[in-house]
Amino acid sequence: MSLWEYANPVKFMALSGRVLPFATLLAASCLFTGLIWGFFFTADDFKQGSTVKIIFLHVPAAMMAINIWIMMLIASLIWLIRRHHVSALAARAAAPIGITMTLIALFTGAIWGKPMWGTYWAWDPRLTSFIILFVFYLGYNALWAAVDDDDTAADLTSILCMVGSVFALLSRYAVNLWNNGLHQSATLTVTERSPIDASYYTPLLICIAGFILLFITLVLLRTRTHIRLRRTRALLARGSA
Amino acid sequence: MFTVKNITAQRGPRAILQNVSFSLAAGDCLILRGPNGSGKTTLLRTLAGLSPPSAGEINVNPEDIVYTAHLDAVKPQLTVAENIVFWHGIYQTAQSDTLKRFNLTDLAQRDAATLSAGQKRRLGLARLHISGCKIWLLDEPTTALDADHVAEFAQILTDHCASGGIAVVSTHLELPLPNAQTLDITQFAPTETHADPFLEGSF
Amino acid sequence: MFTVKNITAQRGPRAILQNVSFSLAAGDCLILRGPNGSGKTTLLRTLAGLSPPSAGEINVNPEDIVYTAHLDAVKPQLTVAENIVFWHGIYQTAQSDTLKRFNLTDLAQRDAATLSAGQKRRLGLARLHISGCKIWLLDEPTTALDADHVAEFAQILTDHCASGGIAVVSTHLELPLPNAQTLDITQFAPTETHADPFLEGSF
Amino acid sequence: MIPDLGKYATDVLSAYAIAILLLVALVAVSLRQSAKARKALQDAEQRAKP
Amino acid sequence: MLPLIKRDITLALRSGGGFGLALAFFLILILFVPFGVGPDRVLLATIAPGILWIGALLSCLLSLDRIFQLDAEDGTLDALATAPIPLTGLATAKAAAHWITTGLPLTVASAPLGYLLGLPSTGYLWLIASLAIGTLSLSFLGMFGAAVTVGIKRGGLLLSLLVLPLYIPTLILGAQTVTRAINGDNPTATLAFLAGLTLLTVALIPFAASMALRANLR
Amino acid sequence: MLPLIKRDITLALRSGGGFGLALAFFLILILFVPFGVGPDRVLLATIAPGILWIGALLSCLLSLDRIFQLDAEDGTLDALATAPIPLTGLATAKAAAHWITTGLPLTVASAPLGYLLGLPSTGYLWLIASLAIGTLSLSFLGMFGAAVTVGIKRGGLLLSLLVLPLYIPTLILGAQTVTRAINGDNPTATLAFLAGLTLLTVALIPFAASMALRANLR
Ligand code: HEM
Ligand SMILES: Nc1ncnc2c1ncn2[C@@H]1O[C@H](COP(=O)(O)OP(=O)(O)OP(=O)(O)O)[C@@H](O)[C@H]1O
Ligand SMILES: Nc1ncnc2c1ncn2[C@@H]1O[C@H](COP(=O)(O)OP(=O)(O)OP(=O)(O)O)[C@@H](O)[C@H]1O
Ligand SMILES: [Mg+2]
Ligand SMILES: [Mg+2]
Repeated sequence: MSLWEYANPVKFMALSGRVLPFATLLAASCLFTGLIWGFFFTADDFKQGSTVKIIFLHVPAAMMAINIWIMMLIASLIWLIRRHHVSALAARAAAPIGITMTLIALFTGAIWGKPMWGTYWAWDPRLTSFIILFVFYLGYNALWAAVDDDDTAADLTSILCMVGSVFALLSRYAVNLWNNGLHQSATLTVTERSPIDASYYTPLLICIAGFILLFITLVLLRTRTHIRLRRTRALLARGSA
Repeated sequence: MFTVKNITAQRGPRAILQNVSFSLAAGDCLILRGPNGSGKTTLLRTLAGLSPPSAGEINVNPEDIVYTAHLDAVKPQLTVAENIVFWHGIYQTAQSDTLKRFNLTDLAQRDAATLSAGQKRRLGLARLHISGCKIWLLDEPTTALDADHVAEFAQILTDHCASGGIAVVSTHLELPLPNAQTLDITQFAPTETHADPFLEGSF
Repeated sequence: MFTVKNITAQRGPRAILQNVSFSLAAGDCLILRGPNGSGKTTLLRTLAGLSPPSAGEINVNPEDIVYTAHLDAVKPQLTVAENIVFWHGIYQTAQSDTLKRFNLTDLAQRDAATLSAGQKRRLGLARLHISGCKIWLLDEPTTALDADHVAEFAQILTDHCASGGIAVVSTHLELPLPNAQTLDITQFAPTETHADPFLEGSF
Repeated sequence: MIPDLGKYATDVLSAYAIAILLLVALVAVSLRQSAKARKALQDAEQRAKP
Repeated sequence: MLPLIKRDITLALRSGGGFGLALAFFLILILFVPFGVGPDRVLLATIAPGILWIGALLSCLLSLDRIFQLDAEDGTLDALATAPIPLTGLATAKAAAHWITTGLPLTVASAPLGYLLGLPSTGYLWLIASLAIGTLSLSFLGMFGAAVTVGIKRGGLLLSLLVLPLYIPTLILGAQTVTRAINGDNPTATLAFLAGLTLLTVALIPFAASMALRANLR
Repeated sequence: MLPLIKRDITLALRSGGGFGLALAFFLILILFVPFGVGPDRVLLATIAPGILWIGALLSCLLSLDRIFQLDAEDGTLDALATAPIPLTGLATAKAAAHWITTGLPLTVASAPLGYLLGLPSTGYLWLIASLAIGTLSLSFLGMFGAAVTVGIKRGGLLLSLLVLPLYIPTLILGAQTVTRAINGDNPTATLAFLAGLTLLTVALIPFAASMALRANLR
């Protein structure tokens, strides 16, 4: 018995149906614990004051935003190589989650930036890269929505994801070059900051786990939705032959 | 020379035709028959290699095939003559009497945009002759042609087969092709076996 | 009800037909005949009011006219039903049995982009029925239709005329229309009088 | 109940509010789409059966 | 006219439509400016009003060729022209639908994008007001350009060329309104001019467009 | 492949083609900038490299949807795909023709337009070099975007959305090259990077594009 079996829609629906309640429960409890702990029971940082509490949203969201794209890339490659439909649909299901995570990272980061750097937005390479990632997500999502035929859409988005990954990476390097090359007064950047205090460490880990579990839950749920929609279309198409 | 074994022709997620098999030798002409929506276009596109069959196999050298679709592949901004020169360049064939055979001599210097429906179709069909390919796949080639030109085109088709060519033609009209076989494609309508993995089982 | 007097039909700079005259009363059906490029489409566009005649006059209420061209006026992104609802909205008519009459009921929820050539043509023709107009101008309406649907459409056309409608149809095919008159338009080919002012005199 | 957030209270609270709002919206949209898809599929299966 | 507007909005929301896309294009365009001219905040803030207006204008421009061309290609335009609605009504409906699906979202999106460029806080209100009024005129002028070029296959570039000069007054008045607001001058006069321009456009352009359509359908 | 490039150039020179149009669009875009941001010469000179690069990029963008769409609409693409030329060859030919009809003229035109914006004299050589190399990569990436969106009617806006993020590294490196040259820094490193990027694009993108075409023709 191989793992690929679950790439079959029927098998996947059965398995994911069983996993989903547990995933939901775990995700909810981790998020709840982590965020409550982080928000209510951590001390203020001596330099950042209470704003340090934003870390429990910002860091997990930022991590997920990047990792979800990587997951989509892997799923796309699986579709291109082995043509497992569920894999393509999982990539499709993940994109809106990635968009939300990117938005959360951007918003929380921006709000954090105001007290820390005195502005909501600076053209810091890291922040800029995030907007670029956001645009890649938008394009990927728009392409899925624009193509009518499901398999064609899966092919095209997979190819786009591949090419896009290469260029997202290239952009990252180019952006570094761009901002260091100019004599911009980068007073404080994300990379130059004191290491995280130990008391924030545990709740942060729990929050990260919560975000990962939330992602798993949502991907399963959304993939199931897309599988159902696919089947609906297939039934309708067959019915009206 | 051109054999098709048990292929399933697919359009979008749907299998439109299943277990299509036939075998054509030099000189054969096959007419595809079936009502609207039965899958003639789908089959021809599959044979032309545009959409791969989801099952079965096609034995043919793709370089031998030329395909004309519902659309004419005529560039409106180029003149009739320029259109012909272009396709000669693509197929790397020498120029010959194409203009005359397709009754386009008078129109040679006209922009293709100003052609009438039937004139444009003739220019589209001229590509068959230009290509020098042995196997012609034709999707309703005589649409928009008047009676005289239908007869003329049937003659071109007959000549092609007589000289060892092969043709697969979908049409709703009666074409005067004496030696043609007919294939009723409604017999290939898919049975209840699912080509779509999303139709298997239940959930 | 629909009279045409000595009109000259123009396409680009060229006069294609000259001195076309006819007069149709309620219940008449006129079939335009002529080989490719003789000017059927040009005449129909002129009658529909899309390109004004460069001479002569057309007596008709433009609101009574509905015209179907070589193209189907079908929106591929909308479903079949949505296409129909849209045209009802434009012509401000109530919805009726259009889907059934044009054999589209099974396809109602399909995106028009996925229709076969004949199915799409049927949806295009459905606009005639939707419009509720008395005068139908049809340019090769049966292109891409299979034999059964050609017969069905001929019936729809006959019914339309029988109930007091008027139809002008260009076609290369034999349509089973018992009471139709035929007009050979080759007789209107322009003589050597020039419509183009740049062809007068010499310089 | 709410801990003393000092002078950054609005910042922290709005960060949490926006993030949680976005998450809730995502979950809500996913659930709604799921319910819709489930119903559409049921209808389609019903129609396909007879 | 209402079914037409409704259908155009539906089409814009469907696959390949232009609704969210114009927005995303606007975002990227704004993003490109710092990449091009560098991340200097003072510099960016100075050019922000102009860049925002040019960006909105270009985003609007890119969706113009959809206005009539899609309908012309599948024969719908011929059918609409012979249907019992006047061509001026058709033109107005098309422009209105274009504004709803393009100008309106662009206006809404301009504020956050302005922040990215560091637009001073006095400018936002005027930015939004000038864009809301100005994009309406852009939609009507663009619709006119689309009507003129409808016969030309993929005439997108030619269309842009025809329309851009027509956009100049709107651009100047719009950008000036925002610049004045930022510099502490009184921007109401330019905004009033802009409103007058838009009114004029909305009142007259449909007639010109219907003439162009008539000529192109021949 | 040669007949294809030749035909594409012919078509671009014919009515409604994109040859002069991309140039004219570039010109107008550059003219728009002073209208938007004001006529301050120092300011204009500062933003000149970025604006020129963004302008060239947008002019290039606007002609992308012609690359495959026109051929798809009249059935030529189906016919070419079944003709005995490989799809990668087709893709390369299309991108090459696009560069010849768009990138090359834009590069040539950039110098006089740079003068209009008051670009300092040290920048011209680097502007031309970076544009000549960079637009080649833009053409190939754009061709890829066109191949992906060929099935979508009037997908111009979606095409832009897909392509623009891919353009970011090219834009940054290109504009940086010119900026550095003006500021007296050494621009060879960025130009070399840009050349490497272009090489990578030209070598790999045709394969991705042919996959996309294959999927779209199905
Ligand atoms: C809109 C603005 C911002 C964006 C887009 C942003 C983005 C990111 C990204 C991409 C990461 C990396 C996540 C990872 O891979 O681990 C990150 C991490 C982080 N950011 Fe931000 N950030 C922003 C503003 C801020 C601000 C203002 C602060 C606080 C001064 C901040 C503090 C942090 C911290 C503490 C981390 C964790 C770093 C680590 O553990 O590696 N961020 N952010
Ligand atoms: N993308 C698609 N998705 C689902 N069904 C499709 C798609 N494209 C076509 N079909 C359906 O496939 C069937 C076969 O279509 P095809 O075009 O092959 O028919 P055809 O025999 O050529 O008909 P015609 O004589 O009308 O041209 C039709 O019922 C059509 O509605
Ligand atoms: N823009 C134009 N400029 C010059 N001549 C044109 C133009 N458009 C069409 N023609 C010519 O006008 C003539 C009449 O064309 P029309 O389309 O009316 O023919 P038709 O009778 O409909 O032919 P078919 O049966 O092929 O559809 C043709 O010879 C055609 O080449
Ligand atoms: Mg067909
Ligand atoms: Mg005709």
